[in-house]
Amino acid sequence: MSERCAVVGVGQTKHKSARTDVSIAGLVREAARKALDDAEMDWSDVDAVVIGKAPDMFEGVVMPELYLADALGAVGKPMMRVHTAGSVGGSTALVATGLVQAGIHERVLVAAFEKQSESDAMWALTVSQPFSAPLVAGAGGYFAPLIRGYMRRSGAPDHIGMLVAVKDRKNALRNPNAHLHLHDIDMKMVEESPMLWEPLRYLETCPSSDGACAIVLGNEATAAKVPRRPAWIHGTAMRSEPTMFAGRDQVNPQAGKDCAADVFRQAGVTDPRRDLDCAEVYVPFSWYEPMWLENLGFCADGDGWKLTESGATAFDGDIPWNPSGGVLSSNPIGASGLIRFAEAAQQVRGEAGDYQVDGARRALGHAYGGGSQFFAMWVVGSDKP
Amino acid sequence: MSGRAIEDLNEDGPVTKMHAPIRLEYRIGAGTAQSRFLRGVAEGKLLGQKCPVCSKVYMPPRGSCPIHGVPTEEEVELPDRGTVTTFCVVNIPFSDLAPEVPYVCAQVLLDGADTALFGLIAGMPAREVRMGLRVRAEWAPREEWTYNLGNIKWWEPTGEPDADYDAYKDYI
Amino acid sequence: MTDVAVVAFAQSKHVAADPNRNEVEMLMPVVAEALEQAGLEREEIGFVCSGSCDYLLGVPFSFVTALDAIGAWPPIRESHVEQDAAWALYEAWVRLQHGDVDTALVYGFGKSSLGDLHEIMTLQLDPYYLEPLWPDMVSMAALQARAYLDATGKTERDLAEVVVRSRAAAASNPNAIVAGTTTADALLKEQTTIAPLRTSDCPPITDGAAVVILATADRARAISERPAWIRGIDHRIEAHSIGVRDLATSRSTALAAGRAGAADDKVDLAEMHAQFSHEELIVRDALGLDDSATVNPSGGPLAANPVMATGLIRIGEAASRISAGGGDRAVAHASSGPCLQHNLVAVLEGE
Amino acid sequence: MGDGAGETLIDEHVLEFPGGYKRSVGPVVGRFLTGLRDQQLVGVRTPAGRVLVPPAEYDPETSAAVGERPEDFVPVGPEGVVTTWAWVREPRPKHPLDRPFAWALIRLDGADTGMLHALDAGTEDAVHTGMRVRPRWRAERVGHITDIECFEPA
Repeated sequence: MSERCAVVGVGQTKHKSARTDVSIAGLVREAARKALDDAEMDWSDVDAVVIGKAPDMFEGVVMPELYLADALGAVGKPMMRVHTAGSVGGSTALVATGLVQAGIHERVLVAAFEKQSESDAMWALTVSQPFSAPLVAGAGGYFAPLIRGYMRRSGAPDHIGMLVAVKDRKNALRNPNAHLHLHDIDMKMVEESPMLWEPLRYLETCPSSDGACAIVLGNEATAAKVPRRPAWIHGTAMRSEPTMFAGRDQVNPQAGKDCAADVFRQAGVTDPRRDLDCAEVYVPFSWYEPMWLENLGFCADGDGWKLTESGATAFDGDIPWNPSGGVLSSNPIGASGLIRFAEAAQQVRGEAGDYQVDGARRALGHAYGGGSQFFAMWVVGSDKP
Repeated sequence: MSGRAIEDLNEDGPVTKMHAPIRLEYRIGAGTAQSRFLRGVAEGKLLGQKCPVCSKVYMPPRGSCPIHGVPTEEEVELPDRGTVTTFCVVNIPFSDLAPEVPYVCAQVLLDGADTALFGLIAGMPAREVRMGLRVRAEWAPREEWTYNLGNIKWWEPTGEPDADYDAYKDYI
Repeated sequence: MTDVAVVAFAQSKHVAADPNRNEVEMLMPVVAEALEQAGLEREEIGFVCSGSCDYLLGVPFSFVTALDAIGAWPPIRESHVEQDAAWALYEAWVRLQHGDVDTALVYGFGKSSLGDLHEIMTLQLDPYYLEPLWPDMVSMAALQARAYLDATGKTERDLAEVVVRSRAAAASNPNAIVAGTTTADALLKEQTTIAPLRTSDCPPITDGAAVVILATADRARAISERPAWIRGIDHRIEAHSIGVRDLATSRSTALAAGRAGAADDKVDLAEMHAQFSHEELIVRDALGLDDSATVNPSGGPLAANPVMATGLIRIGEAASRISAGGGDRAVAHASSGPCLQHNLVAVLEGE
Repeated sequence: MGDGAGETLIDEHVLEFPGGYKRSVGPVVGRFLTGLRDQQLVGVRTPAGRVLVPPAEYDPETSAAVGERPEDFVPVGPEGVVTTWAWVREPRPKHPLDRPFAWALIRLDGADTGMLHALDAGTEDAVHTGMRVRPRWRAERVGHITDIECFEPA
């Protein structure tokens, strides 16, 4: 089997700390409508809908695909809801890709969203559980110690995280959908921002956003008919490992390495730094750029920070990471993974506007979640695989 | 109707917002394995569980070895001292339950355990906490003990020399 | 399409409340039993997919811990739907179409005893017009039951007859919580809880888990003497608001059944995710079943209803009967959402 | 905290976002809720001419956005007809009424779809499909579905 599958439409909302002008359905619908417009399709052209988001507790709506069926044109169609923690946006795209590749559907609408302003991310992510000592430090309290572990292991100097924080926010200035537009961003501004979870400063962490992203996937026949260039899917992979087990490498998890190896093998990528033109990688805390550079095999273990420091991952570097501004600039959690996948597609479609990487023909979309234990990735390209 | 407490949101203009108070109550069972562990904690004991396949000792135990998908029934009593493998210094009070800032959140690898616990480090300035620091549990007064790891208020330095990086680097 | 079959099915011993085991403890032996049935080692499983609901436990990411029951090391290919695990099975069936893996393990679990299931399910509803009124799960079902009775001229006695048959069938199901001999007259003497429904028309609160293993053609034949082949599978959703739907029918079930080919040949048995007695009658109509088909030989959700696994269990129950030679062709149905909003239909056949 | 007896420890757990969720409702839902505050019931007319009450943001038949122009909103009710109902003998604490009542799907006059609300009719015998009902308004209205306290027989 295996039909070819391509991204033929992409849409995003403007991400903001609070989209008070829309309902939950209105938010998701906005991105979905834009994706359909991009593909010059209407609701009736879509065969199935797959939606993803992180915990239902953000909005207090259980299994929101039920309430959202009308808004996404799903009535009378198959609709699925994926939830794989922070990697969910990526997994959602992969589940939908499977539907096209298996020849079950020709055109699938994929949407992911989070309306975090309905509650509060800190609360929703750390709801206290019976019998557990209360978590008193939020998500950063989990990840910052791992960052310290990385710094110790790699010998990375302290300023590397700040370089990423500045780079991604500068990139975001070219992206009209980005939540954060910090026009004066520089090393000094990051350094002077409050040290939240030492070694992590406030400006080295992601914002909390309302936002949605949608893509339309099509089979080969569909891709031949759409007005704009499709992004062909060259490889897809998911991997999971348990949160905690003896001997687990939490800094450089095996599931991420295996997932990358799998997706690159499928796409014929042997040296990701050389073979890819850019990457959209889930970096919610600045230091996760050097950490994931190593995990994904863009360099040898211990060298990630050197790649960042050399400017290789900057917009004008040889392997730009997060030209859109990344998760550090917009983070509607459930959508963030799909945004990475969509932004990778936009690059190889030549549709990335002011943050288009010149001549980008192959790109990685990456998402992770849980305690760095769920991974979803795809490689997209301008050429038919 | 508690759901109606919204006068402050909309004033006289078009209605754009609403409050949705949602309260759900649960009675959660800890499960057999966790109950055993917590009963130990209520007596000031830290009982790890050993995987019958790989012999690794889980602390806190979760009743199964996630690598092998088998129950971990054998208990191993561990000392209430260990090594800080890694940590962060928290400078913002994220919740009412948090101690005064700055405070230190650490992963503590008990001697004899193969997984680390999350805990607070106190009894020394936050700035002086370091990887490899040797610590021991500071328990709450016995009369306050419940079935919760919160019985350990925090971890304090033992004064021993720091552990060698090689001794704990594979546990991060 | 690649041929895919159900080759193993295991479920927990369902109970009204299982306080002594957490989700992982409940799931671990079921996973082990399914693997043993299939004669497979964990490492041989090509894809894992689960279905569960965070709100049953009242904490986010409740499925994450459940992964401990699987032995997800070395890292596995794995995904999760926040839906009944029947949809996880659908995802796994799609995944098996790729050809790079030939087995998949699907699990679903839920402990409805922990919170107030009837209120938790209220949170599935439109958050602006419906949820603030807190119509509970049984109230929503009762509105549909009334609409069905009004439209068809059927009576509460017809609902009671469904219960009588379900309990009789459940007598031979060791996992049933509600089973035994009763009569419509006896049931009709009970007061209604939310009229026209009585407690007997509603599913019992249940804690439980289930596991299904799928395999592609050659692998399936190697594992099972008589695999239950999935000849068709489809699911459809309809409009959310019950005020815009014809509540006496299930349009989405009929659509899915048509796509899955349910009516293409004679159906020997059907397992339906009918949580309330009237739903069985509505779904039966939508599936186009004639009287020769045995309906819910397990007793169905009225006998045991481990939410988030109940739909998957329908597929497992139908498949095990096929594999055991208890029929040649079965239809399994799973449902989600208020008043049968979202429905999945699978057609299973022996060789 | 756990009871210390028996095989397993049991603990109470409350899931509640402090202060409640803050929902932004968008223009279509907002138009309906604004109407409620003013003791008015409005529906929205779809391009095909159906009147949806309460107003959906998207046509359940075609998925088209509705209510984009002010003139798409039309007054409906206040009376309507019960299309289906369910009698609640023992209300739950979160239910809108604390005495036996009916849930009713009500097609307001001028509407093509049903709206769910509580119906205060005293006894089960007083309720039947097809009966006419009217809203009982709260004196203090804030722009919320419960600005209608319930419906009552017309």
